[in-house]
Amino acid sequence: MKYIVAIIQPDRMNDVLERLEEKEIHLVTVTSVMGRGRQKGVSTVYRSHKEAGSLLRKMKIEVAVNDEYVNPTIDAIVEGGRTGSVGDGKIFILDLKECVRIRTGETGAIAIG
Amino acid sequence: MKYIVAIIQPDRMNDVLERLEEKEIHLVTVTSVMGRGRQKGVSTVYRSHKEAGSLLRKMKIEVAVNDEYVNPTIDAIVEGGRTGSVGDGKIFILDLKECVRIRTGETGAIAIG
Amino acid sequence: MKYIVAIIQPDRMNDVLERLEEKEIHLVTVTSVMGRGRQKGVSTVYRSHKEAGSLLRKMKIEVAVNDEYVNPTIDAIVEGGRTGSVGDGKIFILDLKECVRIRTGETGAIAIG
Amino acid sequence: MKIRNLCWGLFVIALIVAGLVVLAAGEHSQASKEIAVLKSIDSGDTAWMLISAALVMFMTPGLAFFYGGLVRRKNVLSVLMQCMFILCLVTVQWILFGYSLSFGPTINGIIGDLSFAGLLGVGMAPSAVYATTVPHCLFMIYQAMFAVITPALIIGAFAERIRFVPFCIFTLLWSTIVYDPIVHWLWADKGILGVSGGMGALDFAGGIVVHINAGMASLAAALFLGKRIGYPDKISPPHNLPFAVLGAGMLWFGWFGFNAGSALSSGGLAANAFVVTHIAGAVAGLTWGVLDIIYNNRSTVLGLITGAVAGLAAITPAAGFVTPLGAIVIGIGAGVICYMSVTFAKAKFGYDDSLDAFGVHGISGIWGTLAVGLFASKFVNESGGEGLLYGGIELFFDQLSAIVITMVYSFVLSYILFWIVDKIFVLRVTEHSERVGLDLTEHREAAYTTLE
Amino acid sequence: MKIRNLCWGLFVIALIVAGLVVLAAGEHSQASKEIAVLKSIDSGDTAWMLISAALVMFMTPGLAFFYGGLVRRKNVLSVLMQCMFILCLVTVQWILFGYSLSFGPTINGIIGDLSFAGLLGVGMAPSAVYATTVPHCLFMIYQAMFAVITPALIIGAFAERIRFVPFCIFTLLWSTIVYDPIVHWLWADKGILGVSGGMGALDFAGGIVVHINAGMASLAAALFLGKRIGYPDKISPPHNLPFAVLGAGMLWFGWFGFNAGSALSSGGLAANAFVVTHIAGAVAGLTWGVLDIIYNNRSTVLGLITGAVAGLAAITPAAGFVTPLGAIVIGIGAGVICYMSVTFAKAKFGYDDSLDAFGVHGISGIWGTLAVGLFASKFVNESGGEGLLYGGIELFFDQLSAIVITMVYSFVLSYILFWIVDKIFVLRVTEHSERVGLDLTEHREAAYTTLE
Amino acid sequence: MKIRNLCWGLFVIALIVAGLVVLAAGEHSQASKEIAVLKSIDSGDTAWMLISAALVMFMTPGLAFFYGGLVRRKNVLSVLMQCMFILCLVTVQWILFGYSLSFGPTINGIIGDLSFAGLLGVGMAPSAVYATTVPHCLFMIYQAMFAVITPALIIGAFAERIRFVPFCIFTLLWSTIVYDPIVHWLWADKGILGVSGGMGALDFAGGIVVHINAGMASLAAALFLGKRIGYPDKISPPHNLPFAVLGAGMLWFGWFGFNAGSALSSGGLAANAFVVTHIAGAVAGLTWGVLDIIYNNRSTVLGLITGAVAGLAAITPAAGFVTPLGAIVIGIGAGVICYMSVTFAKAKFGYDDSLDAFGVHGISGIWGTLAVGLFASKFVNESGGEGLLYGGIELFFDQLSAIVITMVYSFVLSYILFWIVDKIFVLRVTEHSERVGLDLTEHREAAYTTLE
Ligand SMILES: Nc1ncnc2c1ncn2[C@@H]1O[C@H](COP(=O)(O)OP(=O)(O)O)[C@@H](O)[C@H]1O
Ligand SMILES: Nc1ncnc2c1ncn2[C@@H]1O[C@H](COP(=O)(O)OP(=O)(O)O)[C@@H](O)[C@H]1O
Ligand SMILES: Nc1ncnc2c1ncn2[C@@H]1O[C@H](COP(=O)(O)OP(=O)(O)O)[C@@H](O)[C@H]1O
Repeated sequence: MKYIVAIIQPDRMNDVLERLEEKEIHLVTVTSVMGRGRQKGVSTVYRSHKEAGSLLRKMKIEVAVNDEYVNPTIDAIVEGGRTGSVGDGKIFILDLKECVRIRTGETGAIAIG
Repeated sequence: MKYIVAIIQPDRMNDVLERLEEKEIHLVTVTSVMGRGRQKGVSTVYRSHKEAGSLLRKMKIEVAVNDEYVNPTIDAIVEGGRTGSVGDGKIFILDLKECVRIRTGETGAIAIG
Repeated sequence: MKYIVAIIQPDRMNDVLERLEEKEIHLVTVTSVMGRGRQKGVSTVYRSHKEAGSLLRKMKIEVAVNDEYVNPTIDAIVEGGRTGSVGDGKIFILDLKECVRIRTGETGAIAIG
Repeated sequence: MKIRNLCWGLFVIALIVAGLVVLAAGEHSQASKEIAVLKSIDSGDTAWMLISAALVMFMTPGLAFFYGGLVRRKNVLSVLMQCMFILCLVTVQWILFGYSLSFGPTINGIIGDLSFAGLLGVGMAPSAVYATTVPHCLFMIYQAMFAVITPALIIGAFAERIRFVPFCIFTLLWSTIVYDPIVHWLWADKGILGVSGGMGALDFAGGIVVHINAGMASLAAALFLGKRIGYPDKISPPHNLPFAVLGAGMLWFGWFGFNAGSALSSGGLAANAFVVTHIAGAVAGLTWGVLDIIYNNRSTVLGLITGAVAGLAAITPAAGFVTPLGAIVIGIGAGVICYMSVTFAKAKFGYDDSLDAFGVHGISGIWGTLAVGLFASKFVNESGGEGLLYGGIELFFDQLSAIVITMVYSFVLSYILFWIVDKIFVLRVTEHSERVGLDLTEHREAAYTTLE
Repeated sequence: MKIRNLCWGLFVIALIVAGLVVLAAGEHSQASKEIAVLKSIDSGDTAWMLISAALVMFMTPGLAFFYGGLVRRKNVLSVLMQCMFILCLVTVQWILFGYSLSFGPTINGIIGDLSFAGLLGVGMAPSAVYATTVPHCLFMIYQAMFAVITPALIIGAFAERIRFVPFCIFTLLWSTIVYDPIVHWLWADKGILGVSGGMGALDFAGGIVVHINAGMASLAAALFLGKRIGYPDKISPPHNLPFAVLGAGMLWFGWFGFNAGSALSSGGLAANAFVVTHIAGAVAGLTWGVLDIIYNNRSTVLGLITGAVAGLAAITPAAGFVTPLGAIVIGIGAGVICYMSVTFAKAKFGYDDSLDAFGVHGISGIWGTLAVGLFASKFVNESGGEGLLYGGIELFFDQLSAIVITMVYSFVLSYILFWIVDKIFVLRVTEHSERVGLDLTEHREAAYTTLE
Repeated sequence: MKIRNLCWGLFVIALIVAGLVVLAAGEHSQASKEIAVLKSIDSGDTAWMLISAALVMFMTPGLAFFYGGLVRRKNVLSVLMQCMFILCLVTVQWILFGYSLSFGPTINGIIGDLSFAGLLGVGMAPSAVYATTVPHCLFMIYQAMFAVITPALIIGAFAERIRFVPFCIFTLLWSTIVYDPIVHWLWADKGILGVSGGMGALDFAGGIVVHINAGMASLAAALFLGKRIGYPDKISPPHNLPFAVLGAGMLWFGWFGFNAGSALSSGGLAANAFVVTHIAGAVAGLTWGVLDIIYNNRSTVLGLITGAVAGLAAITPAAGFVTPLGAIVIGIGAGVICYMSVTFAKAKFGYDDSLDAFGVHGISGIWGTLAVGLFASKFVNESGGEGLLYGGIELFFDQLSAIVITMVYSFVLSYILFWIVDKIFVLRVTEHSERVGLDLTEHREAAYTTLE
C-alpha cells in the first residue's frame, strides 16, 4: 500500500478529482496549503510596504492506495494537474504500513478502498 | 516509531482527543481538511446552480508514536471516532525514520513524547 | 529521499523559511495546523463558559529532499524554529519512495528539487 | 416533506391573495381621505421617523450577525437565514393583518379588529391617535420593524437545532397569536394594560412587548427543544467573534431609532431617550467588563458587547421616562443581573438557551420594566408616571402586573405553539443534520469555501 | 503599461485642474446668490435629504459586500476595489461636469449644458426647479450617490475577469456618455422622456436610469467579455455568503434613502415610498424563498437576499406612484421573473453574467418600470399618472417606449464603449491572472492571510 | 495583578457612585427649567442632530473594523475590544464630568467648571450658547461621540502590543487631561483658542480637537512603546482586508454625521459640509490611487481607503468654511501628503505607528487645519473667516498657532501620561503575549475557530 501526497495548483483541483474518479480512485483527502517552489510568488504591497510574498496557494491531495493503483493515481494527477507552466507541483509517494477503517475496524488492503 | 494519520468526522474530534489523552497520548497535530469518501457529499445550490459537493469537512489528526503506542493510538481513535455510519474515516500508519525535538535537539524515541 | 514534516511555532515561520533558503532548500509546503503538546494551551472564556483550549496554533512545514539534504534541512528548521521554550515542536522524517514532478513527469532525485 | 412544503407555499400565496382583495377594496376610500389632512404633518418629525424606521430595520441584519458570529461555522447561514426570512415573512403578515390586530380599533382592549387589514385606511394622512404629526403609514411601517425583530430575538434560543419550515410556521403563528395581542394590550389606544385607557403600565419602546415577550418565548423554546448534542462542554466556541462585534455595533446604532424613535417625534423626548439609551448601553457594557475582570481575571469582548446589549434592552421600556441618573442605575443593574443569569443561573438550571436570548433579553427586559416603576419621573415625560423613587406606588405595581401577565401569556402560548408545530411538522432537526450542520442540510449552502 | 498608467494619471489630474479653474471662476457669483433665498429651506426636508444622501452612499459599500461575498476568495478585493474606486472616481466626474450634463439647463431635452460645470451656481440656495425646499448642493450630492452606484452595479457582470485600469476608463466614459444623458432624459427639467416637458415616462427613483441602464450595460459586458475560465461548472461557489448577507442588509437599509429620499422632501410621499419599498423587498424575498422550496426543496439564504434585492430594484421606479397593493404585486412579479431569468434564461443562453447584474437588476428594472404603467395611481401622487389598472393607457405606452429607448441606447453604447476600451487598453485579464486571481495580479494584495 | 484589576474596578465604581450623587442633586432644578423653553426647538434640526449623533457613534465600530482588519489574526479582538470599550468608558467619563470640563462655563478660557457635572442642568431645553435649536442634552450626547472616537484613533499607534487594563487607565486620563481641555479651548464659549471670545482659530468638526490631537498622542505612543517584535519586515500583512474596507465604508458613512452634523442644524451649512466632505474623501482616495499606480504600478484597495480616510480627516476642520474648490485642493493635498508621510517618512524615521494613526490622522489634521487658513471664505460661513486666498492673513496665523499649541500640548501630555501609566502598571505586553497574540493572552478569546 502506498500513501500518495500531491501538491497541485488550486484551480486544477476539480480536474484532478475528476480524473481520479475516472480511474475509480474515489477516496481522497484535500487540504489547502501554501507552497514555495520555483514559481515566483507574487509580491504584495500594503500602504507601500512591500512583502516578498514567496508563498503561493496550493492544494494538497492525499490518497492511500493499494500498490496496483499507484500508477493510475499518478497518471490521473499528472493528467488533471498539468498546465505545463512552473508551479504545477509534485507527487510524493510514501510507504503505507497499515490502514484501518474506523467504522468497521477492518485493516489492510480491504480497508483502504 | 510510527507516524499515524487519521481522518475523522469533525464532530468526533473532541472525543478522539479525550480518548487519546486517557491512553496518555497527549501530543497530536490537527488539521482541518476536506474528504471525498463513500459518504455522499451534500450537493449545494447557489441561485439554482447546483454543485455536486462531493467533498465533506473532515479532521486530520497526526500522531507520531513509539511502536508500543501504535495499538493504543489506533484503539483510541477508533473508540472516539466511530459513529458506525459511512464517513467515519480511516487511520493510516506510516513508518517514521527519525524524530527531532526542536527545542532541545533530542532525537529518536525520547523526542517523540 | 526523505519526506520531512516539521511542526513549528507560527511566529517562527519566516525565520525557518529564511534559514532553509540559506541552505538552498527552496521548495516547501506549509499548512496551518493546531497542535496539542507539552505547552499548555490558553484556556478561553465565552460568556463565563470556560473552554480548556488545549490546542494551539502551529505551522506544519513539509519538505521532500534528497538524502544529502536531510541534515541541512533539520539544522535549518532547528535554528530558525528554536525559541527554547516549550511548544517549539518537532521534526518528523519519513522515507520517500518516489517523487514525480507534475509539470514534466520527471521522477526521482531530479524531480524533488 | 415535499408535500408539506408545497402546502406551505400555497398557504402563503393564499394569504397574499386574500390580502390583495382586501387591499384593492380599501384603496380608494383611503386615498381620498388622505389629501385633506396632509398639512398637519411635521417635516422634522417625519424625517426622524423615516430614519428611525430604517434604523430599526437595520437591527435585524445586525442581530443576524450578532447571533451568526456566535454559532458554529456549520450553522451560521441558518441563523442569518432565519433573521432575514423573518424580515420578509413578518412584514407581509404585518401589512396583511398583523398591524390591524395590533393597532386596529380595539375589541374590548384585547385585540384590534380588522379595520386596518391590508392597510385599509392606513395612508399618508396622520392617524388621529398614533404619532399624529407623521403619516399614518409611516407609524405603521415603523411598528412593522418592531414586529420583525421581536420574533428574530427568539432565534437565539433555538439556534443550531431547528428545522427551517416549521420555524417559519411557528414564527407566523407566534407573531399573530402572541406578539400582536401583547402589542395591543400595551400600546394600542384603549389596550387593557397600557396607559391610554388601560391599566396604566408604561413600556416606552418595548421592554415588555419586545424583550420580555421574546425572552419568555426563548425560555419556552430552550425547554421544549432540549439541549444541542454535546452541550455544554463539547460545543465549539463562537466561530467568528468579529461578526458578533459588528452585529453589536449595528444593533447599538439601530437602537437609537428603536428607543429615540419611539418618541414618535423629533424633540426633547426623543433626545432624552437617545441620551439615556446610550448611557445605559455604555454603563452596562462597562459593568460586565468589570465583572469579567473580577470573576475571570480578564475583560472579554463578548462580555462587553453582551453587557451593552443587556443595557440597551433594559433601558428600552424606560427610555422616555427616566433621567440619566435612572439610566446609570438601570445600566449597572442590567450588567449585574444578566451577568448572574448567564453565568450562574443558566449553568445551574442547565437548559440550553444557545445564545442567551432569555438570559440577556428576557432578564434585562424584566429588570428594565420594573425599573420604570422605580425611576420614572413626570419631569421627563408628563404623560409618563412617577416611580417609587418619586413617591409613585401605583405605577410600580402596574409594571409588576404587566410583567407577570405578559410573562405568563407569552411563555404558555409559546410553549403550546411549539408543541403544536412540533406535533405536525417536527421542530427539531435529525441528529445527522445537527452533526453535519444546518447550513448544508436545511439550506444546501456552505457559508465559506475552504478549498480555494 | 507603465506609460499608459501614467497617461491615465495625467488625464485625471488634467480633469481636476480644468475643474478647478471652472470652479474658481464661479465661486463668487454663486455664493452671493445663495444668501438671498436661504429662508425657503425646510429644515425637516433638509434633514431627510441629508440622511438620504448618506444612506445612498452607504449602498456602494453594501453592494461591494453583496458582490464581494459571491466571488471567489482570490477576487474579492478586486470587486471591493472596483466599488470603492467608483465612489471616488464618479464623484469627481459628477462635480466637474457630470452633474451639469445631467441636470444643467437642457439642450433640446437631450443633455444638460455646462452651466453647472464645477458646481458653478450650485450652492446653498435651493434650486428653482429641483428639490426646491433643500439646498441645491444637497440635491446635487444626493444625485451624485446615484451616479456612483449605477456603474457599480455593472461590476456584477464582468467580475473576476476585467483589468483594473481599463475598467476605470470604461466607467468614466460610461458615466459621461451613457448615464448622464439618460438621467437628463428622465429627470431633468424638460428632458425628452420625462414628465416635466418630455414624453411623460415616470421613473421615481431610478428603475430606468439606474437598473435598466446598468442592467443593459451588464448584458453588454457579459456578451463582450465572454465567460470566465471554467464557467459554468468549475467555478467555486460564493466564498463568503455572510458577506453577501451583510451587503444585502446594507443595501436594503440604504434603499430607504434611495427610494423614500427620491420624494425630495419629508412627508407623505416619502412615507409611501418607504412603505412600498419595504413591502416589495419583503414580498419578493418571500417569493424567491417559496420558489426555491418548490424547485430545489430548500430555501436558500442567497435566494432570499437575491429575491429581496430584485424586489427592491423593481419597486424603485414605482415607489412614489403605487399603493401597497401595487407593491405586493410588483414584489411577487420581481421574485418570479428574476427567478426565471437567473435560473432558466441564463442557463439557456449561456452567457456569463457572473453575479447576475443583468438577471436581477436589469430584469427587475424592466418589470418595475412596466409596472408603473400598470399600477400607478394619482391618488398616491398627483404629479404621477394613471396606470392601465386605473384606466390610463397612455402612461403604459410611455413607459414601454422609455424602456425600449433606454435599453437600446444603453446596450449599444455600452457595447461600443467596451469595444473601444478593449481595442486601446485590453479589457480582459490574462489567463494566468484569471487563474491566480485578480487580487494579487491587479492589486498586489491578498484579502485574507492563511498562514498565521 | 488581580489586586490591581480590583482596584481599578473599585475606581470605576467609585466614579459612578460619585456621579450618581451629583446627578441626583441636579435632577429637579434641571427638569423644571426645561419645560419653559421647549418651544424653541426646531424639529428638523433636532432630527438631523439625532441621526448625526447616531452616525458618529457608528464610526467607532467602523474604526474598529478599519483597524481590526489590518492587524494580525491573533490580535483582531484586542483592537475591536479597545474600540468598543472606549465607547463605554468615555461615555461614562463624559456624562460624569467630561462634558462639564469641556463645555461647562469657562474658567479663564482654559477649562470648563463643574456646573454640568453629572449632566446637571443639561436637559431637554436648548442651551443658550450651543446648538440653540436642539435640546441641550442632544448637543451633549453628540459631543460625547466625538469624545469617544478621538481616543479610539490612538489605538492605531499602539495596536498589537499594549496591555488592556493600563490602556483603559491611560484612556481615562487622556480624555480628561488632554481631550477635554483642548475641546474647551477650541469649541467652548470663550475658550482661549476658538472664535467665540478666544484667539480666533477655526476648527469646524475637529481637525485640531480630534485629528491633530489623536495624531500627536499616537506619535507619542509609537515612540514611547517602541516597535513590535519583527517590525518592519516580519509582520504578517493585514489579516482581513475586507474588514478594513467595511470599516472604511462605515467611517465614510458616519463622517457625514461628524462633519455635516457639526453645523448643529439642518440647512445650507450642513449641506455644504456634507458636499465638501464627500468631495474631499473621493478626491483624496483617487489621489492615493494614482500615486499607487505611479510608485507601485498598481492601485491597491488599502491605499484607496487610506487615502479616502485621509481626505475625510483633512476636510474635517474645514467642512463649514470652504467651497467645493477648497475641498478638491484639500483632498489632493491630503492624498499626497499622507502618502509621503506613510511611505517615506515612516520608513525613514523608523518608528512603528502600527496602523498609521499619526501618519494618516495626525498629518491630515494638520494639513486640513492649515488649509482652513488658506481657503476659508465668509461666503460659505459668515461666522467663519477669510483664508489667505481671500486676503485674510490673520486667520492663517491663528490656525498655525492653534496647531502648534495643541501639537505641543497633546504630544507632551500624552507622553507623560504614557510614562506615568507605564511606571505604575506596565503598558507593554510580555514578549510571550506578543507572540501568542493579545486576543488569547489579554482577553482569553479567539476571534475565529479553525478546527470545525
Ligand atoms: N521538495 C518539495 N518539498 C515540499 N514541497 C514541494 C517540493 N517541491 C515542490 N513542492 C510544492 O509544490 C509546489 C510547486 O512547486 P514548483 O517548483 O513551483 O513547481 P514545478 O514542480 O512545476 O517546478 C510548491 O509551491 C510546493 O508547495
Ligand atoms: N484511501 C483514502 N485515501 C485518502 N483519504 C481517504 C481514503 N479513504 C478514506 N479517506 C478519508 O476518509 C473520509 C471518510 O471516508 P469514507 O469512505 O466516507 O468513510 P468510511 O471509511 O466510513 O467508509 C473521506 O472523506 C476521506 O477524507
Ligand atoms: N508526537 C507528536 N505527534 C504529533 N504532533 C506532535 C508530536 N509532538 C509534538 N507535536 C506537535 O508539536 C507541537 C509542539 O509540541 P510541544 O510538546 O508543545 O513542544 P516541545 O517539543 O517544545 O516540547 C504540538 O503542539 C504538536 O502540534
